[in-house]
Amino acid sequence: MRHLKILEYALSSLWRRKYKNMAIILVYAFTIAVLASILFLTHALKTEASFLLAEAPELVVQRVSAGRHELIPLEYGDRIRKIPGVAEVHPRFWGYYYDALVEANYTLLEANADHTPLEMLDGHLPAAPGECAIGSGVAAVRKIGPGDDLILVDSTNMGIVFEVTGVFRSPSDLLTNDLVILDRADLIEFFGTPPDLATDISVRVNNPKEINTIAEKIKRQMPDSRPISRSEILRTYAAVFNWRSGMMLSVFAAALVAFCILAWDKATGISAEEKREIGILKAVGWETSDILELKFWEGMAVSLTSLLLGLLAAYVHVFFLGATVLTPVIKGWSVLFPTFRLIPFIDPYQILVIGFLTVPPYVASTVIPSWKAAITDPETAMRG
Amino acid sequence: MECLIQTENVSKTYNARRPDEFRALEDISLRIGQGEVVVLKGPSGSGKTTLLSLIGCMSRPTAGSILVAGKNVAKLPERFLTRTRQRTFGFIFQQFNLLRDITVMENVLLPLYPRETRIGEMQERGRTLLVQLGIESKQHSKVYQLSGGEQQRVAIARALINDPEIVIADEPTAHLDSKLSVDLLGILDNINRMGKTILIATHDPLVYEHPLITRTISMRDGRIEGVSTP
Amino acid sequence: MTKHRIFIGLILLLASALGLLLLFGRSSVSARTETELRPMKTLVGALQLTDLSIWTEARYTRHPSQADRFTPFQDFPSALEHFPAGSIMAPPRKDNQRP
Amino acid sequence: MPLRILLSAMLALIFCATPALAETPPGPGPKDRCAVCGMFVAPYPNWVAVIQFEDGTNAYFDGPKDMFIYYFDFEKFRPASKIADISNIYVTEYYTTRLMKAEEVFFVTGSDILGPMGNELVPVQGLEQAKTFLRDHDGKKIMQFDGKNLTERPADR
Amino acid sequence: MILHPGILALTCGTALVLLMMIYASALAVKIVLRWDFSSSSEEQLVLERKSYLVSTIVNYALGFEVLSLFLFIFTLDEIHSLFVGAMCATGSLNANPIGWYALYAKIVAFFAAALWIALNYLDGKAEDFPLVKTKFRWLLLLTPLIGLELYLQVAYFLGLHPEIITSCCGSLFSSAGNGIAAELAGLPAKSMMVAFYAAGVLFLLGALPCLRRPSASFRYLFTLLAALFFTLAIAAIVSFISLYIYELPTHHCPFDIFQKNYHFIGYPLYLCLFGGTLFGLMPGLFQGIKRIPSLKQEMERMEKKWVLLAVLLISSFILIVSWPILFGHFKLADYPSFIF
Repeated sequence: MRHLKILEYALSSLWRRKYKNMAIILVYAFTIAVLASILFLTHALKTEASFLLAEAPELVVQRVSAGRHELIPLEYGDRIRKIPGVAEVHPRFWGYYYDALVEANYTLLEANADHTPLEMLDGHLPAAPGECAIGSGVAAVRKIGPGDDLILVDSTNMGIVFEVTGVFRSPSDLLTNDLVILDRADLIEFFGTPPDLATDISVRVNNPKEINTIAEKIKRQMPDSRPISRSEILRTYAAVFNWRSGMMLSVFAAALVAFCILAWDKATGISAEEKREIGILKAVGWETSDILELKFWEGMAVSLTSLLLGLLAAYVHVFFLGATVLTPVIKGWSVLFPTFRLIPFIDPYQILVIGFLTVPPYVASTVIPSWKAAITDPETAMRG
Repeated sequence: MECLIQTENVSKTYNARRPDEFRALEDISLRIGQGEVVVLKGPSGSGKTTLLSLIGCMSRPTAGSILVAGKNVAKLPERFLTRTRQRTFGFIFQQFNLLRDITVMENVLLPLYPRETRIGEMQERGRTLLVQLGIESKQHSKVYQLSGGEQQRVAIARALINDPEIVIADEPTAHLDSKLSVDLLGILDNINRMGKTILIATHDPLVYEHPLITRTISMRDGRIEGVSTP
Repeated sequence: MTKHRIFIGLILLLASALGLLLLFGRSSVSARTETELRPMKTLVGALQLTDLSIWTEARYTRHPSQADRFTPFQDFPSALEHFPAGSIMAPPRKDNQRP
Repeated sequence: MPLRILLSAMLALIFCATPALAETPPGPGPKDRCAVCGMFVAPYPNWVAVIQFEDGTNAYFDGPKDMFIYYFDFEKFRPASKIADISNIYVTEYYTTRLMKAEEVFFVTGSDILGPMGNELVPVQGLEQAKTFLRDHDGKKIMQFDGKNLTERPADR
Repeated sequence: MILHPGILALTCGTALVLLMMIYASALAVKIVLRWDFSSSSEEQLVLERKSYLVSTIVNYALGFEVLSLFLFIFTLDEIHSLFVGAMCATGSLNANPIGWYALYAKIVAFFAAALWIALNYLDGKAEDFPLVKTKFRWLLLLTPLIGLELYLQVAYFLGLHPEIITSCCGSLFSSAGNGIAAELAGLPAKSMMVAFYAAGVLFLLGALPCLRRPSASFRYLFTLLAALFFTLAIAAIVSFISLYIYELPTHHCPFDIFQKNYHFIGYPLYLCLFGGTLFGLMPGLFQGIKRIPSLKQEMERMEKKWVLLAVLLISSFILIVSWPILFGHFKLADYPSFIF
């Protein structure tokens, strides 16, 4: 009962200075929205990555020569196939292509022979030499669609014409935006890859418990190889996105600090009017702890409202507006940058973290000022 | 007559042991019985307000003891001082000390916020008081919309809301013209009839010459100069 | 005497708006897992993809999980940090390096 | 020697291929619990063991270990049936993660590969692979099930 | 070092709390040195007012401690995927054993802050500030504890390297492992069960004389039993209770029970255990306060409440815990020797 009434008074006292308090709530909510957007964005990307890449090959075996990724002999694949527990071994062919015309980088990839029709592809994967399937980003910068020609310059500086037989649908941009899928023979010829060499080798393993043992055996048998397991891929992405959000949070924490200084300033710069008010309250029978509770409720009201508003704004910004404000920051120099159609993976943990990042600084910066206000001498009311 | 307030050699020194040391009260001993209407009179700076705030449990004396309803409050921690003040005293301040931006009703109910009274009961009590004081129609107005006399009545209602035994009024007529002052004295008379003890600090002759007063204490420079009973 | 009710109402309103958004999010997660993620997952399986196509400017940003430890250095011969993305993206982690 | 290994491997291949196609019992449903310890079986598909009865019912286990506990203490767990009512016993082979008949695999004990119930008898098909597994995973013994008893192959230490 | 938002939040939050606590301790030192209740000087008044600030800060710190305990565990759960072989929060802790100490420090800090607030509450009940010096001296111990917590936490997170191969709970909590956690897990379930229930019954029985008789020794005994029960209960959670909740004979993780899969049973479970232990500790620890005349009556009244609350919370804990053991599908079997 008592607490409710003090809350009531706190609200009425906030309302009396509504413009000032609304300004504070707005700034606070904005700061929270920025931090929450970063967290939501990276967490959604991280979760999506971990979900998608769960289908990645259990092991990718590269050859490393002089510290650099080199082409791997196909014969390695045969040796890997003999290790118990290995289900399938596929050499992979892929590489990068710089398109001077639009100054973008593409990733060129071979089409594996056996596959069912893909839902995410309009048209079909290249089935014959001279065909290609492209990501929607490539289609957009080159302004081409199914049936058009894609001309790329090969390793002998010859322009090669590929007919576009498929374009990936844009929901799959996160994976396919910069892809150009070619027939294997085309790709080998295009890059001039020597025979019996592949870019790397993917290995399928039946029992996940055995992956590390197989990786160790590969490393032992072929010391210049570098097996990358799926869990390592997943961990890389988890680490990348944690790093990214941590980094951006640290940068934007400056905004939070600025806000806390504002809050501190507002709370310490207690006006004569407020001082008189608290003096009256104490004179008519409010205890110091009641005033402290009053200040606690004021802080709660401000921070709770701002937190919720900030979270709502961040949610709308990230998941309905595609994080438009943040994308320029994370885009970097990429010419082909997917528009985010993020899937709202959020759990209470994210909200807890945002609360933890934003509320304690505010509370800490107002506790001493509100105590200062609370110890106002009741006698001041007598003296005027 | 039962003794309600008893002070024994009370002194109050501000800024002790500093160059700006100031002795506001020295060696005050007095007794006030239940149902009395006592006036403290004296020029400004004579220590009236300080004595009122000591008796009203707003601050602690530097020396001496103060018994309020048999309890020594001179050495109580602030928390218990406040509790005693909450239950025993109602204050009418010189400048009314109302909060300008909230309604009359909210102002009247201020002392009850930190107590365990239900909201309905609070409002009931507030309304009764406002009816008694004849400003019921203004209960939803903001304080700054009221005249001086109405503000004074709001302040009185606030002082009475916790049903105190003792009402303390500091220069209650300072901002009122003589007609309103007479009205106020009428109200105080009513309060006294309800059995409440009243303690008034004033230098307004209209007040200390009123028949209501049972005792007048004159003060000067922090000491009691004389006591007179009409 | 109703401000606390309004406030509690407002907070509940905001919280339930957020809750609804989260619920909506959860349902759209399950819907889009079926309509988008599942086909994308088959895509990953069919094309044996290992990385997301977000930053295409350099090898180590396009294929963070496949890049060797020297790629970042290779990709910026003179500048310490060549690509803006590099400032928010750590070079390939050591856990990608099997000893 | 290599010929014999090849032969046995081929033999094992044939053995595993035919029943796998013909009569492999259905995998455990989400509600199936281990008949010995009571935990759900479906979350651990790589360890499932099944005892198939003549009347078409199946008993599921979360690992070969629990399956053997059940089998060797059959009367306690299923007093209504007799050992003879069992038509087939399947375990999930380690390297292929497919169900195979318990008589056709070797069981390696004491390895560092832990099942949901901790230390397990890991079913591995083919003696050569079983020895590889023993070496790779610090196993202690290779055992064999002949339809009645679980015995150690002493020569393989 | 992993730059993870949760880690950032934990570190910054704890650092903030530590800063506030250091400020509070500075005030506390001043109060302890200058306190003179008989004086009517203004300095004494200022000190009294400062004690409000100190208790406000500790109140906030306790709130933070409670929430950060959860955040810590959730964060561990979040980052476990970064470590090879880690399957749950326990795996993250094992990635750098300092983490266990950080967790212990957090639990101790929680109890210490809660006890301090109880002390402060009692002090506020008397008109003569009988406990001021005591409570502010204890505060000086609370601050280093929070400092230690921050240090351990930072050391833990700094020492986390994603490539560390940790053992998952399966192998670490298996009887073959070493370390305290493994020893707990390796305790034979049957005898552990007996010990746990025996301690529970003893504790509940210990409450009876406390309610009837005023003797201090019963209260000391009660507190001792509470402490004993708490340690046994934690050991029991790791050793067998978790097994029944997960229905998995190898999963000894004490943190996964917070998850949705297990109907969030961990929240009421730990709430009852921690709350019950706290109230169980108080009668004995605060026994000395009864010697203060102005608090004697209040203490006797409060004490009954504490004992009752402790009994209530601990018995609900035992109920929650016994439910899956008595009515679950899961059976802990003894394994015949032929397998190993």
